[in-house]
Amino acid sequence: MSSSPGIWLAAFLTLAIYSFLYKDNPIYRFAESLLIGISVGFLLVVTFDTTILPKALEPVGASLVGTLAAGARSIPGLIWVLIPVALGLLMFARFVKGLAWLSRIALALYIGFGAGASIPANMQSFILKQIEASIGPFLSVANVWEAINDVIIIVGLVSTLFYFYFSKAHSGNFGRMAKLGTYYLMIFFGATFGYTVMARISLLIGRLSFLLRDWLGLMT
Amino acid sequence: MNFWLGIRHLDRRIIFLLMALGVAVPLLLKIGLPVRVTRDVSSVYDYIENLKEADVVLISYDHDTGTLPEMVPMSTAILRHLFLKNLKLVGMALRAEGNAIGRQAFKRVGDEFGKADGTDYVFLGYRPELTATILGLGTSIERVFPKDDRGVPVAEIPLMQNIHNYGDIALVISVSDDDTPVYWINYGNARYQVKVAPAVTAVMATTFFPFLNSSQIVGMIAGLKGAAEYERLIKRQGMASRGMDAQSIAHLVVIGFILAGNLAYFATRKRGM
Amino acid sequence: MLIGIIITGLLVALFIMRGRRGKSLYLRPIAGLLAVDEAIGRATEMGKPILYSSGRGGMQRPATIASMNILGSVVEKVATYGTPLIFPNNDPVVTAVAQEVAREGYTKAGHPDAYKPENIYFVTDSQFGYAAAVDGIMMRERPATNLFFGTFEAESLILAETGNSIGAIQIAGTDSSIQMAFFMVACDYVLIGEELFAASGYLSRDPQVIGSQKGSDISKIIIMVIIILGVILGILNQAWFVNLFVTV
Amino acid sequence: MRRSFPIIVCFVFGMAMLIQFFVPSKLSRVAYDEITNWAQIIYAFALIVGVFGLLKYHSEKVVRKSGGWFFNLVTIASLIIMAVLGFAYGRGDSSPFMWIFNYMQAPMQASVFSLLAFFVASAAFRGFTARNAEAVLLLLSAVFIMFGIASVGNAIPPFSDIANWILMKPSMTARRGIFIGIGLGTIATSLRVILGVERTYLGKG
Repeated sequence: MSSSPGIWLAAFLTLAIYSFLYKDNPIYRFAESLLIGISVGFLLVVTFDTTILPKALEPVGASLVGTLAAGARSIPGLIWVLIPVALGLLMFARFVKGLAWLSRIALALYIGFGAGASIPANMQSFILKQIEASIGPFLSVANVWEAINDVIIIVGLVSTLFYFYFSKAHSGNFGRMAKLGTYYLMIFFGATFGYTVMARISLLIGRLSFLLRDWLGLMT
Repeated sequence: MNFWLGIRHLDRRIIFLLMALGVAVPLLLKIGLPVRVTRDVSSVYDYIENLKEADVVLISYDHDTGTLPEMVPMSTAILRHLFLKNLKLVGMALRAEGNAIGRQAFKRVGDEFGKADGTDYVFLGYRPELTATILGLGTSIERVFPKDDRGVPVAEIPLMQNIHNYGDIALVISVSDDDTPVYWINYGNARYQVKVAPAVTAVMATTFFPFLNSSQIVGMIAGLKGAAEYERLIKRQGMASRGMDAQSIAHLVVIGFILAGNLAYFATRKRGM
Repeated sequence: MLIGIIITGLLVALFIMRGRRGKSLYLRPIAGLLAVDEAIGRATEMGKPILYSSGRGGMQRPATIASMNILGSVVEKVATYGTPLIFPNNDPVVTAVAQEVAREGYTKAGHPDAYKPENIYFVTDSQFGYAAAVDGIMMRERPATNLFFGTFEAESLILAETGNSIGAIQIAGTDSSIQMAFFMVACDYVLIGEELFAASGYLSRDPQVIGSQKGSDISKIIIMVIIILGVILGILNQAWFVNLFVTV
Repeated sequence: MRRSFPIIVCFVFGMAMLIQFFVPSKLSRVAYDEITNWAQIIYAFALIVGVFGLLKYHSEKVVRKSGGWFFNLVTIASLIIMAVLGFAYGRGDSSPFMWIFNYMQAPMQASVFSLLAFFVASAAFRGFTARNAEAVLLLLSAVFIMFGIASVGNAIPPFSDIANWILMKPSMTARRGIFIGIGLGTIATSLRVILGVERTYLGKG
C-alpha cells in the first residue's frame, strides 16, 4: 500500500468521483466543487502567464517606456499594441448600462476571425479531401471484390448526401435514396460507438490500475 | 415482477458494478486470453529483430498524459525489446507533456537492463514545431538539440559522437495519440528516407492504414492490443496483456448487456407489456 | 481549392439574394427540431427548468454560432411561457455571447425583466470539470428537457446518460461525427451532421438564411456529379481528374 | 452605429482571414499572427469577466446561505488558493501549484473521463434494442466491431475481417457523407456570419 500522501489524496478524490455512479451525494459534490475551483484557478494562472502578461501587459509596458524615451515617433507603435488591449477591455463594458453594446465589437472581431478562418479549412479537409479519397480508389481496381466494394462506397456516399439534401421533400425515389443513406449512417454510428468503447475502457483500466497498483499495491 | 420486465428496468448501478468487475478482475488475476499477432505488429518486431547490435533507434514521445493508459504499455514493450537487443536509443518529444513521460520511461526500463544514460541511451528533450524539428534532424541533430534534457552538451555525450542525422538512425518510432506520425512520414521518411514506425492509440489506427498499404511505414503498433501482441512477441507478458484481458472481458460484458436488453425487449413486447 | 470556395460562396450568396427578394423555398421537416417545441412545452407543463449546453466549442466555431441561433429561438419561447433556462458554459466568450442572445430574446418576447443573467454562467474550461458540474446541476435542478447543441467531445455521453437517468427529454446536435454516435444511442432526438447548421433557417424562417441552405444543397449536387464523373474517369484510368482535388 | 459597426468589424476580419489564406505573403502571415494574438487577448479578458461572474454567482449563494452554500464556498476557496499559489510560487515541476494539479485536478479529471466506460455500458444496454431496420443496423454494426476488433473475436479471422470491412467500407463512406455535409453547413454558416445575414450573436434586434 502506498505511503505517499499525494497518492492517498488522489485515490480519495477518484473514489469521490466514482461515488456519483451510486447516486449524487455530498462527497461527490465536494469533489465537483473542488474540481471547478481548482481548474478555473489553473486556467487563470496559465492564461495570465501565457497571454495577458506576454501579449498584453509586456508589449504595452515596453512601448510606453519606448514612447517616453523616444518621444512622439513611437506613438503609432504604442497605439498598435494598445488596440487589442482596448478590445479586451471592451468586454468589461458589459457591466455598464448603455455601453454594453461596445463589447459586441470585440465579439464581432472574434467571431469574424473564426468564421473567415474556418472556410478554407473546411473546404480542404471536409470537402476536397473527401472527394479525392472517394474517387481515388477507382484508378486501381484490381479485382471483382474490390469493384463491388467501390460500388458500395459510392452508393453510400451519394445516398448519404441525398439524406442531407434539405430543400426537397423526401418522398418517392428521392426518399428511397435518402432512406438508404440513413442505413449507412446507422452503420457508421454503430461502428463508431463500438470502436470508441475500446478507448473508454482503456481509461477505466488506467484508473483501476492506479487504485489497485499504485494505491493498494494489489497488482503484482 | 416478471423476470424479463425486471431485466428491462434493470437498475443502472448493477450494470456499473458488473462493468467494474469486468475490468478489475482480469487486472488482478492473470487470465491470458489468446492474442493473435497481426502482421502490422510483427513487421515492426521483425525489423528491430534484424538490426545489428549498436544500431540506433530514435523514439519520439508525441502524446499527452490523457492517453497514458494506452501509451505506457506500448512504449514499455518496445523499450524492453530494444534494450534486450543491445541497441542504442535516442529519445525526444514533440509534446511538452511527452517529455517528462519519455524521460521517465527511458530511465525506468533502462535501469531494468542496467543501461546507462549517455552511453546506451540519451534523452534529448522537447521541441515544439513539428515540421521544423523533424526536417531539422535531417541535417543536424546537434543543431536542433544542442544539449540533452539534463543540460549536457550533445558534443560531450559519448553516444552522440557517431549520431549526426537520419543517416545514422535505423528506425524512428513515434509514440503518439494524434497524427504526429504523419509528419514523421511526410518529412522524415519522404524527404530523408528514414524508416518510420508509428505506435499509436487504437482510435488513431485507421489513419495509418493507407500508409501501411503503400509500405511507407515499417509497420504499426496500435493501442493496448498492439502492445499485448508485442509483449507476446518478446515473451514478456506485462501490463498490456492484462489490460487486453480486461478489454476483452469488458467488451463481452457490454455485448452481454446488449443481448440481454434485446431478449428482454422481445420477450416483453410479445406479451404486450 | 480557391475555385471550390468561389463556387460555393457564389451559390450561397446568390440564393441569399434570391431569399432577400422574397422567393419562398421549401425545407424538408427535421424531426429533432420539431421536437424542440414539444420539449419546451413539456418542461413548462411540469414546471421544471430546461438545461441548455453548447458543449466545448469556442465562439469561433461555426457549430457554436449555429447553437447560438437555436438558443435565440428557444429563449424567445421560454420567455413567453416563463420557463427557466439554465445554461452553464465551458468558454467565457460563449458566456458573453449567450447572455447577449438571451437578453435580446427575452426583450423580443416582451419580458425583459424575466431575463436572469445568472442562469447563463461560465463554469470552467476544464472538459471534465465542466462535465462533472453539469451532471451535478442535472441531479439537483432536475430539468425536464436537455438541449445539447454545438461541438461536443468526450463529455457528450457523460451528460446524455446522466440526463437520461433523471428522465429528461434530450435533443442533441453536434458537428463531431464521433459524438453523434453517442448522442444517437442516448438521446431522444438527434440532429445529424449538417442538420445542426440548417436549424437556423428552420427556426428563424428568415428567407435569406433558407436561401443559403438552398445554395449549399446545389453544392451537394455538384459534388455528386463530380464524384460520379470521377468514378467514370477513374475506371478509364484518367488520373488527372483525381489530382485536381489533391491539396497539400 | 450600435448595430452596424460590429457587423462591419465582423465582415472586415472575416474577409481578412479568408484572403490571407490565398495570398501567401509575409504580410498576410504577420497579419494572421497578429489577429490570432488579438483573439487570444479578447479570450483572456473574457475569461476575467467570466471568473468575476463565477465568483459573484458562488458568493451570492454563500451570503444568502442558500442550500449547499458550503460547496459554493469550496469552489471559491479552491479557486483563490490555486491562483495565489500559481502567482506566488510559479508553475515549476515541483511547485505547489503543479502538485495540486498532479494529485488533485488530473486524477479527478481522469476519473470523470473514465465514467464513460460505465455510461457506454448503460447506454448500450438501453439504446441498442432492435426496434426497426435502422436500429438493427446500428446494433449489428456495433456488436461486430466490439467483438471483432477489441475482444476475443479478434483472434477469430472471419469476425475480425467482417469488423474491419464494416469499419473501412460502409462506415467510412457514411462518415465522408457527414463530413461533406458538415463542411458545407460550416461554410454556409460562416458566409452568413461574414455577410451579416446571421447576427443572432449580436442580438437580432
